[in-house]
Amino acid sequence: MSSESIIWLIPLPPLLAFFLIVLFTNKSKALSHSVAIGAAALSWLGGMVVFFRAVGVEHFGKEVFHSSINWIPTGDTWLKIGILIDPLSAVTLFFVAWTILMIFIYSVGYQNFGQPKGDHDLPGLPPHGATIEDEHGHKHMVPSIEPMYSRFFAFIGLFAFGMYTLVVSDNLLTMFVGWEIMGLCSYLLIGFWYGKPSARNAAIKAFMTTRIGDVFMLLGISFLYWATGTLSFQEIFTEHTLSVLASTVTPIFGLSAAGLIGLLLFIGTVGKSAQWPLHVWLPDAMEGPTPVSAMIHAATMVSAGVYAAIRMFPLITADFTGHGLTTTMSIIAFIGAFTALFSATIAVAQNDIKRVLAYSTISQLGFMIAALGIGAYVAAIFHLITHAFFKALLFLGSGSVIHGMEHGVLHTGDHSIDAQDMFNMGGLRKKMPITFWTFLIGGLALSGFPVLTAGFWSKDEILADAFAHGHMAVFITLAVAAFLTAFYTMRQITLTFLGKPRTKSAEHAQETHWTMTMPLVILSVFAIGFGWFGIPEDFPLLGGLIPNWFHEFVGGTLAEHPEVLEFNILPLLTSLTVALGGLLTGWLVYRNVKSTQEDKLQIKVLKNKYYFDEIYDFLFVKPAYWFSETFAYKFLDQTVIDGFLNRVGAVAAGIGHSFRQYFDAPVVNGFGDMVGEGAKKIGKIMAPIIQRGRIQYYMLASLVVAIIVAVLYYFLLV
Amino acid sequence: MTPDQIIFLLCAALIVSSALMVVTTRNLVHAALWLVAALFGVAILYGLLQAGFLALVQVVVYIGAIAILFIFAVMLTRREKRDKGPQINQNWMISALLAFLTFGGLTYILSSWDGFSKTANALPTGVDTLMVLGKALVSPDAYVLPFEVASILLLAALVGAVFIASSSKE
Amino acid sequence: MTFWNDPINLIAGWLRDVFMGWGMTAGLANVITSLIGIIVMILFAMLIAIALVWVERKVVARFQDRLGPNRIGPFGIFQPFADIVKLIIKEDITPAGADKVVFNMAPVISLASVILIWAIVPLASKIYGVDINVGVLYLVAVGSFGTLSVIMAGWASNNKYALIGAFRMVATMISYEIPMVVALMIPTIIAGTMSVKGITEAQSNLWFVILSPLGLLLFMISAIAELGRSPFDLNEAESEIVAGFHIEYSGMKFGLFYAGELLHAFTFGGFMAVLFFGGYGGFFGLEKLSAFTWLSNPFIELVVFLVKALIGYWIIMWVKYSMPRIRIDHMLTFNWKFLTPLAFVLLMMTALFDKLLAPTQFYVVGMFLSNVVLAWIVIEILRRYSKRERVEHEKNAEPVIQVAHH
Amino acid sequence: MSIPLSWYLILSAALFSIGLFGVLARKNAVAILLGIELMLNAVNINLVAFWRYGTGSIAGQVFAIIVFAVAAAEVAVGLALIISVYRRRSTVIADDLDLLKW
Repeated sequence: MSSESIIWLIPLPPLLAFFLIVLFTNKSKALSHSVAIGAAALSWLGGMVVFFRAVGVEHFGKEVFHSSINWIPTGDTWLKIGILIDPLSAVTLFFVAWTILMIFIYSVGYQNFGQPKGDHDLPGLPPHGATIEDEHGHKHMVPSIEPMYSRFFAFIGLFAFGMYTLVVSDNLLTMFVGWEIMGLCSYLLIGFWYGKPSARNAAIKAFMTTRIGDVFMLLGISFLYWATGTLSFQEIFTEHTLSVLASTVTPIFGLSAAGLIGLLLFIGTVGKSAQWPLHVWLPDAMEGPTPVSAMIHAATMVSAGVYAAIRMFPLITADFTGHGLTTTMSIIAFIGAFTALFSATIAVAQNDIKRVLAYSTISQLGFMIAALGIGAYVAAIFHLITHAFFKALLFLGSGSVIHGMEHGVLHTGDHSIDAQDMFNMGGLRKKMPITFWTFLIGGLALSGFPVLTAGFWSKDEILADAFAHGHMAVFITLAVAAFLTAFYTMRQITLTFLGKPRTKSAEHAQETHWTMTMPLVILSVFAIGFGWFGIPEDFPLLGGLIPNWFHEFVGGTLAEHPEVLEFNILPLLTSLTVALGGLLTGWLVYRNVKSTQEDKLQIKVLKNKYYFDEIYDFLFVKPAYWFSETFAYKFLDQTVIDGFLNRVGAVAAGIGHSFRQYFDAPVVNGFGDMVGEGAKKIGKIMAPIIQRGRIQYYMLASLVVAIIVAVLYYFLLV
Repeated sequence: MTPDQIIFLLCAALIVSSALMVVTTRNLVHAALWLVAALFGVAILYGLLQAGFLALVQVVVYIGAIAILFIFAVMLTRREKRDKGPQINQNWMISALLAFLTFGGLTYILSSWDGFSKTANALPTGVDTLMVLGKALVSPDAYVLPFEVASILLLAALVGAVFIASSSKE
Repeated sequence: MTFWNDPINLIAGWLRDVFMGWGMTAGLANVITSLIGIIVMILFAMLIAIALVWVERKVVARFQDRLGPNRIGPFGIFQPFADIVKLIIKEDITPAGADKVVFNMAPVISLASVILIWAIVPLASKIYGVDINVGVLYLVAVGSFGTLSVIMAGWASNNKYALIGAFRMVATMISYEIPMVVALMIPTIIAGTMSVKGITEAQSNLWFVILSPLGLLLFMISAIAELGRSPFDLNEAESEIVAGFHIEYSGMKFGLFYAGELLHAFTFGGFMAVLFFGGYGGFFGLEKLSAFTWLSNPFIELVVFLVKALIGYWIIMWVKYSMPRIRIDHMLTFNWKFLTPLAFVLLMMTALFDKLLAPTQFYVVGMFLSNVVLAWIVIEILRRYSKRERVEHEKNAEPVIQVAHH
Repeated sequence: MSIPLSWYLILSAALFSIGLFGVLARKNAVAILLGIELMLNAVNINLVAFWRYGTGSIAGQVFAIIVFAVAAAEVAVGLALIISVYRRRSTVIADDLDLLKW
């Protein structure tokens, strides 16, 4: 099968799985997850085939896999949709396929497949656990299976479909479609346990917040289509189109058309990948099941935002001369860098194991955006992928930890213990070794532990790029952010795994099912190994051991190949220091912290995330409520519209009544009755004459009619 | 006035007169016999049209089978031998009028057709019409399907007739 | 062309010339000549019928161990003429209450249906009425007039016995028409034509009786049934319904029926010869030898045909006078449950083997053996059936009382 | 063949009309069937005449044969019906068979 046809087929299996599960296999849990995982595996297979074929192609950046069909007729032209796999989307496809498959498998374990049915579980609430009786007659609680198991797999199937569509699509429109499908799915999945008010609110919040970005993105798309008449990447990213776009000036901030469109699309990214100021939804999104967190906040959706931004890179940098960032780029760089630092600081003060990761995700995405803003294209992609791997790993690991903790909680029966609070953990190293080691690897990768981990290489490349192009502000900000990253990562690891168990639940925590640990192991392999494909040529000692394949491959996407920047010792030393220093301090500080009180860093402003929720609440939510309540509802709706309508209704009713009284009853009904009665009478008279049951009589009658008709036909029509 | 035309006119006279007798005579057996005469005339017409096979089939089917069946039926469905009273129902006038109208209408329409009074061109010599007909009846690209359907129809009619006419034995 | 080689056409041509000499148009001359030919043919047939009367009476007498007619002329050859005179001078009765027209028309049609057959009987390679390409069908078609005449006679006579006889006769004829037609199909298939003359010529090397003996058997049985002769002579079962459909007929009307029946029988004998025994020819290719070319002389052929026809007629008589009459229900059962299925099976088998074996040298052997095998199978089936019947019958039959005689 | 097609057509029209009259006017069900037979034959005459006067195609004869088959079947079933009706109601007068009266 040709690569193109495979690519066409890649998104379909999850969609089919969705419909199959929803329509048919909803009853049978085993069937549902087999269908979903089978579909994911199919897509994964297709993705791998395509990826390795792409790698096999020489100068793949020049001859990409592309095919398109006519979709919507627009006058005499067609709006084409199609698939495009260039180096960028190839590598994206690679990590997306891997992470999605892993997460699907992980979900089987996380949703307690094979466990008994809960005692009092309700759909829409997390399972409370089930009582079982072992051979000694001891009753004790064990995790119980998710009541809406099949539903979960249906949703993530749809989600996977959206992501694959977004990755393989060759134009903004279908990309946006996948984008929105994912928005819907994130809403559904964050609110998966809709029994919990917090989950409901989080879902709505995520949906609304991202919607803001999406509206701007749609604006950007419409503008682009208006300006160029096409949405296909390949047609947009031609020298001519780009130069035209770059040269046209728009009234807004004196931005060029390219810059404006880039900015608008970038706002979509801001919403999707939770950049400041639209970052607020992501931490709350942790209400969803952990695989969902991993899926949305590591592997797919947030990455999708960055992916879209990277896609638009040629557009954003259309009027980029090489020195001196354009307005758009500087905005992007600023937002990225700021977000990176800002959320890193918040992450330091979080106690919820998943929230820490959520904020760290925001900050890491900030890294990427910043890199993009300063034109470090390859570095951004590189970090996107490595981050996808180790962040998925971390999320799944945390999920595994929580799962183990919940087991302990159920075992002790002390439900006051929050299974997600890191201060209730500690010493899990012994209890759940696989989780520990994989989490450690992920953590080190996140904090950029030198040489060994993937995170180091990608982050180092970003820093080096920033330094080389002399964006010192960005450089310093990111360096500090990196330091904080290392710090809170180590904090997390220390609190969670090292030291002694701080609660009985932690004592009774136990290692999780192989379906959960296996993905951890596989992902940790990538979390370490994937970095080695991007080692700069002239890195001391290691440089050139493995050729910088990634730079070559992905760099081919752009029109002119990004130059390999010459090696500089300073950024390397910086990243080394920040990483190691951060880790060290983190360990030193939290080595023997027993409880929240002893934590020096529980600063109120950090804990409350700089009061962003409150501010937004005050600025937007409350006014909106007020507006809708007082103006829209009370005045406009009730007074004006309803009043008018009621008048009209009354008048109409009056008219209708009079009609009924003086016209309908006497005239219409009278006529109707007259006709009916007449027909009845005539029938009474005619029936014995016509209906006499004599065959010949009928024949005669029909023949008379036939002859009359024939004569008329002949003389009138012929 | 060629011999053909003479024969035709004689046949036409035979056919029309005996057909009229069929629909008017009181004695039903006579009607059936007149029908035989009419059909025999039709057979002669077929012969005149150089469709000898059809002529013989006409004789076999109609005179040999159908007419006999009619006579049987007439004899089986009567109490007394002679048919008394009028054999025509009361609205026979309308019927006659209609029949006449049909005839007139048909003739009128036909006469307005340009191919109305064309004469036949001689049959191609050396071609055995019977052979052609047989091949046409059984060749898959011609009329084998209608042929088979007709045979099925005959079988069904056989079974159905036997079933209907057989006196219920309970 | 000399008189010996082609008498009929010679005479016809001469006549035509004569008429045209009288100043007739060619068409009219043709018409008149044809009429003369028809009349001659009919006269010939009637003469044969007259002869047949004598043959019939003589043979039946012999069968019944009597002398038969022997007074008038040598061996009573002129007996038939005496009969004719008797019939003619008898009173011509038309019973009261009879449907006169129909009553008087019936015997005419009856005889006509037989005479019409003679239009296609090939007496010799150059002596025949007409050679139509649907001759076999013509035979059947004309036979249906016989049926018609029977029912007309039976109904018009205003006589219960006549009507019952007619019903029986018609039932027989219509039923046995089916195996008859099928039996006629068999020579048609083998010869590849429906023309009687064509069938005859197709047998110049080999008689069809060898290729399809069962076909001959079928044809003979159904022919006898068509004729209404014993064992199928229920139409005139003297012991039950006096004389069947012609009970009311007397005088020459009866004579016509009688002559018609005899001639019909002879004609079927002739058709047996034509369809299965090579008709006027069929000397197994002998006439092709220079020494035997005289065999293809029309007069020789005529004689040969008449002899063969007489043999066939003899067989029919033989059957008639040596077989008891069977019951009507047995007769119909015999037809519908035995003869018709057998006929269809035989037809299919013949068609199949004819197609399969025609080119090969096993043709003759294959056809013959297939017939034999089929016959054997049929006999087996019949044996088992009759055995079962017998067992059934013996089971619920009361023991036979032995009558002691001394 | 010196006979124009019109002769056959007119003859068949006449035969058809006569049969129609029989169907419409005869009392006896058997007689009605007789009329139907006449009509069918009229149709057949047309078919064969058109075959003869037409060009080449044998369809006319084929359809005539099929009409034969239909006629035979129709007569068989029709007479069977009439006989069974006669058994049950001991009449074959069409006007007496008016159970379908309103």
